[in-house]
Amino acid sequence: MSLNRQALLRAYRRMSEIRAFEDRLHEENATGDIPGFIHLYSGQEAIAVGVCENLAPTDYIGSTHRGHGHCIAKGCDIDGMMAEIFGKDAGLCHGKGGSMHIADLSVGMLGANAIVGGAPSLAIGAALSAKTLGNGGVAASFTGDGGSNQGTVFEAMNMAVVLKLPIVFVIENNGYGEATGTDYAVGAPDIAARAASFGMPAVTVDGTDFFAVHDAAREAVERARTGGGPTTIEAQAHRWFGHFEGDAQLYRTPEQVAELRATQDPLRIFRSRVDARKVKAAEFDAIDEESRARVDAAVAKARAAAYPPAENLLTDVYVSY
Amino acid sequence: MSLNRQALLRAYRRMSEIRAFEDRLHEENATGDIPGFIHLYSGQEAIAVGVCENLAPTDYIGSTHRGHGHCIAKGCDIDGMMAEIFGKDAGLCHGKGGSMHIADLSVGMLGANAIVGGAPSLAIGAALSAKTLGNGGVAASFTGDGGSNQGTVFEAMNMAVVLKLPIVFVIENNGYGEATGTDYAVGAPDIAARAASFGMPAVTVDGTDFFAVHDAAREAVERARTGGGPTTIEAQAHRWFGHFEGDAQLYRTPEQVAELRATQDPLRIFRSRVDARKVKAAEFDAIDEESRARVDAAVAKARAAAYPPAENLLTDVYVSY
Amino acid sequence: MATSKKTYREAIKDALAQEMARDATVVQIGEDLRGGQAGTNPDLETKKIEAFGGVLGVTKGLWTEFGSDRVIDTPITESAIIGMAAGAALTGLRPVAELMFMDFFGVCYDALYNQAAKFRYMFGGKARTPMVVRGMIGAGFSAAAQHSQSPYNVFAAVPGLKVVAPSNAYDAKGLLIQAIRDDDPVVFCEHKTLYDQKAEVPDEAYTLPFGVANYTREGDDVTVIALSAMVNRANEAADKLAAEGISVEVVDPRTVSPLDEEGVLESVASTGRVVIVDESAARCGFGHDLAALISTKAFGSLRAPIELVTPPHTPVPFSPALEQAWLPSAARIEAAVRKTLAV
Amino acid sequence: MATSKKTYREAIKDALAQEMARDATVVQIGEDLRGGQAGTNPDLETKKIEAFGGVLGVTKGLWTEFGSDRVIDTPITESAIIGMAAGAALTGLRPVAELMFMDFFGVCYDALYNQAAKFRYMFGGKARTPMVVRGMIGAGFSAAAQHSQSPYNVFAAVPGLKVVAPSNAYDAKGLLIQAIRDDDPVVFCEHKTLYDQKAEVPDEAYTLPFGVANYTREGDDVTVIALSAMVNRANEAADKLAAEGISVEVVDPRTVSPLDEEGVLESVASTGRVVIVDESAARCGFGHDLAALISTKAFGSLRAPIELVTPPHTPVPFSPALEQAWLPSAARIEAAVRKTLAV
Ligand SMILES: Cc1ncc(C[n+]2csc(CCOP(=O)(O)OP(=O)(O)O)c2C)c(N)n1
Ligand SMILES: Cc1ncc(C[n+]2csc(CCOP(=O)(O)OP(=O)(O)O)c2C)c(N)n1
Ligand SMILES: [Mg+2]
Ligand SMILES: [Mg+2]
Repeated sequence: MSLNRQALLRAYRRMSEIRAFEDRLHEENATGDIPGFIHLYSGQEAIAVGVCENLAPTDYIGSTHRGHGHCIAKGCDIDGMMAEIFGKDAGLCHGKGGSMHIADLSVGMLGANAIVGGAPSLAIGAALSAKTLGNGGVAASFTGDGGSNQGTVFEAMNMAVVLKLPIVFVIENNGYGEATGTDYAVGAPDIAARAASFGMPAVTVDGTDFFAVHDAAREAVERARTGGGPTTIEAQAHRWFGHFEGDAQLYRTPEQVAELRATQDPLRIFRSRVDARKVKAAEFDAIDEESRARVDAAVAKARAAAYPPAENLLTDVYVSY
Repeated sequence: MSLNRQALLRAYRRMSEIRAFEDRLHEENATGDIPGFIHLYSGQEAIAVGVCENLAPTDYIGSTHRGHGHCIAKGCDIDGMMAEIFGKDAGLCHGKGGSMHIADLSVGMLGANAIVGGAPSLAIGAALSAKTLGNGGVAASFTGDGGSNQGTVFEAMNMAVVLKLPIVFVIENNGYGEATGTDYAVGAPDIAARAASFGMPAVTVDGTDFFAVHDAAREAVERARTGGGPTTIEAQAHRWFGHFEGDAQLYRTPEQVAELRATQDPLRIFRSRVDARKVKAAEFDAIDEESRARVDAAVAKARAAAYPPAENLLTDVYVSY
Repeated sequence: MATSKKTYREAIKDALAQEMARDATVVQIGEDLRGGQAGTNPDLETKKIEAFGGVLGVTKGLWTEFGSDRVIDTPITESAIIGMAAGAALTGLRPVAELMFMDFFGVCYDALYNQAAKFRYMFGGKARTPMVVRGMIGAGFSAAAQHSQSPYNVFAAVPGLKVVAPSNAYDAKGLLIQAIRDDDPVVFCEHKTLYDQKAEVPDEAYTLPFGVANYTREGDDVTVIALSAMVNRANEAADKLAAEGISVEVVDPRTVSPLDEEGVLESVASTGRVVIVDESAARCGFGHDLAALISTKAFGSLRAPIELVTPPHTPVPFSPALEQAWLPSAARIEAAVRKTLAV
Repeated sequence: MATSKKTYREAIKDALAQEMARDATVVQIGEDLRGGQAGTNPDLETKKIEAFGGVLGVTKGLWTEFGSDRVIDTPITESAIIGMAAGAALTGLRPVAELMFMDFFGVCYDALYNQAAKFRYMFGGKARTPMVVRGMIGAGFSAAAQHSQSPYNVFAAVPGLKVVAPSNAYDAKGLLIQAIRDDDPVVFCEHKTLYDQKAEVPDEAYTLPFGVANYTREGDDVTVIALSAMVNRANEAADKLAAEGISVEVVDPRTVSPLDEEGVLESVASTGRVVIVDESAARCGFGHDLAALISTKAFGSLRAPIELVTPPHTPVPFSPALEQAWLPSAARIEAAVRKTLAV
């Protein structure tokens, strides 16, 4: 934990923004005004931010259906994200993508992905670009514990080892794939060890602890950037909301969720780990306040924004056809 | 090595038949009368036979593009196989399948497979049938070292562990996938260890040594049959011919192949490991002679056989349509 | 037979439950089929919470009734799911695999199209592969480009596969029971916007044959051919036109493969005018298949050009504003009918 | 421009080599691309044996010229290959991925149809995915059911993909260079029976535009539309018929998507009689797509029913006896032409 004050504040702000964004979406969704399905990231903030704080805007990430946190951590515009989720023309994808397809290549965000296990093979492509172009770039992919069983994920891992690609495979183990427990669906005793058997360093970290994630990611990113090839990081942190908004969460009790919120809050843990002389509680509070205001404004703008005009239906299929 | 004389002779005969079959096909192919592509198994005989000698006719195997050895080991009719490879109506698949799709469900052979990595997921299906029907059946799948990198293979492994399926995953490491070395394409230090990381026992054996394969397979099949779940066996043995008939084998020297034939001949190794008082050399010689005669006859019949009648083009697409 | 109002979802669940009860070789395979019960949450074990039946909710109750050995919850590994189902079908089971969204066929298509569909032919008739792959199709719920497709055209192009896409609860139950009893691999496409629609459905098991179209309404002037969710839209348009004295016949093929060629051609022969409504694709879709059938085999009876109503050649957009414009609408069908009559 | 006789294979290799030399962002990705050099065989290292260029032999020489960083040999993992190509295309490269046999799309289709093809639309126009997926199609070599298919109909149904299927060496080079320079994902289908066919091909780089059909022969009586290897068969039939004074126009669309609708319709307008020859599928194929196009947009000019010549609705059989009967033959095309003239 050798981050300076500025880096600490920036990281906390990202996590705080994610929290505010997701908590607010939980409420907005209840109004019925958000089209489609959304999957919230609250509880896992330290993973996205811990990883992305080690990446430059020119580095790339690939993401999942639960992608809002990754987007914010990688620097996607919050207004653009919110408008996208509401299906508006002002959205980052002009309303064509929605929650599960938010992307912004200009900040290195290769897209949320509605196909479980979709990111790793795309991200090794970004890593291949970096390697081929020799620009020192690095890519990271996010995959859930459930998604970690997808064949394409293993293929990407093997390919990355063979080609020594500058990539970090992040497996977010939040205990469930939809309503099915990781302890059921992952036959292996250990997700990280399974990745390691493909021939790369792999570690397991507490995904509620920003600093643990950040340390592991720093090492992995450094390795990648200096030609050392891929790394896998399994980061463990539970989600606070259901699999998607609307999930009755039969697989766990309200008490378990309350306990989770009380004891495994990545933001609170972050605060507790920072020397109070370096950052004051009031400063954190102020950031939380600002994040909520930021999201308030984004919601207001998104709600006021126009839907895409009908003629946009036919645009952007091809560059030329 | 507690096999009785009868079992030894049977196993040797299977291996000898495979050798005769493949060596002869190598010659037949040169005549130009065999349609399509064939991939020969010579050099790997001990693997197919070592595994299948532990299986009952009601057990199932799934195979690869290099499937002749598996077929013979599992009890497919040699005449039917040869006629199939020549594209004749008398073939096991009436000429509709060819070398890469020989199948005979009546002896538990689920088909050669032209899709690399195709067998494991099919074989876990056979294992699921056995488990569900409670008939004590077991399934085995064969996959090459190259194919062992396919995502679907890993998926099948995980599924088998999760559902505790009675299956043996056999990985035949013959050093190459087409012309590409295993040392290049498999990033992992160890194929068996990679499989083990999925949560099952996995061993590496000398695939030129029937007895090593047989021991490992016996243990694995027993485990499967008694509800102990899946096992992976990596068996190492080089192929003697090119990847397919026509392969110029730029990736290895003729001297290397000669050396291989001299020192890693599964049949010769088998003979050397059997007490000469138990089975005499002349008996082995006689089996070899019989195998060649068996294959001679099969070739003669296949050549004399008729091509499928044109009307067969439209049959056997559906059970009913 | 006693009947009752059932939703499309309930009708499907009914079919699954009744076939499982009838035949011990019928098993369900899919992700989250016993969701809520999987894992080892100690606080839940005693509670016996009913599995929620997968994200579609279709299999709700099955796990409780038949247990983990017949309602097989799997990891998220579609290629192993479909491959396992194919292997199981070859060796004595009648598996029903739930693919959740048919859009996911891209991660597991080999097992379906190169393996299951071809076994019988490649093996010279010596295999049967009685399996069903169920999954959702269709746009309309803002599920976006990767969760809204209707690739039954792709499946129908595969010799060896049968492809079913029921438009109502009654058909869904009868066709699904047929699919499970069928000895060939069947892809069963459930339109996500139909799950809550109700119809009078017999309580007992019954089958509907494949390859028999349903004339959901008879008419003299124009034949409208529509499948799955498009049938409702076609009938909506027909209602509207009926008020003006235009008599529309709506033909629902119900199964894409086999296709009731005769049933389709008969209607075309009687009206001479055709509108085809299809959600699958703007290119190489099922609509084009029908148009080809009609233009090659009923050319003589056509009195006007065939009208083809499909989505545009674009992915399915997320925003409802665009998605509604993407889907063939009753208004577009109506306009197409008028156009054929204007010739 | 200087030209020389080149095989289809050489023309393709030419295109790859010239584009790699021109543009450092063009990379080859595929299995066995440097076969013979991979691995660590110590006896070979000093020998500098040239890589054999993959099983197709198409990339022979490229590895020697451009090295392992631009001719990227991969494990047998198609899903990672196509996914990697898609990710690389999004981020600055112009990858050309070799899928060997297009039949393998079943193990990697998600990366192509749900990812690469949809990025631009899903991302609101903010992405480009300039990649090419090359692979073999077609029956005729007894490669059996899993190595003989021509699924360009499936690819063409996907908005966002472009689909090319050249019928000769000249087209192959020009279209492949266009494909590599194109900013959209392109599926490039090489018919395995054409690799050794020669044509006069310019030595320098040139492009042919997508969506422009080639009239391989002009004629007045009947339009025959054929693609890829079927073009030769169509011309063979046309030769035969010409001897009897029947004048056949053979139209090769060259690209399935985009499709030269005008070019096709123009020919149909002038002849009024159409035979469509297509190897892709007996249901929901490219042939049906063409028939739909013509019957909806050129109904008025049709003087006879469209004739559709496709393989039967069966997998590709192995035995040459059956496989030759499976493939649309010049004789069947000839018969179809006569049939349209008999009306
Ligand atoms: C290929 C594919 N299969 C299934 C799904 C349906 N699905 C969406 S999210 C999800 C669970 C994913 O679990 P996990 O990877 O652990 O991520 P988490 O939701 O826990 O973040 C499933 C099964 C999908 N979108 N794509
Ligand atoms: C999915 C798929 N990819 C590629 C191929 C082409 N191919 C056929 S055999 C082969 C090599 C397989 O190597 P390995 O698994 O080691 O088996 P071996 O040939 O050595 O027995 C390849 C790449 C294929 N048939 N299927
Ligand atoms: Mg999870
Ligand atoms: Mg090998």
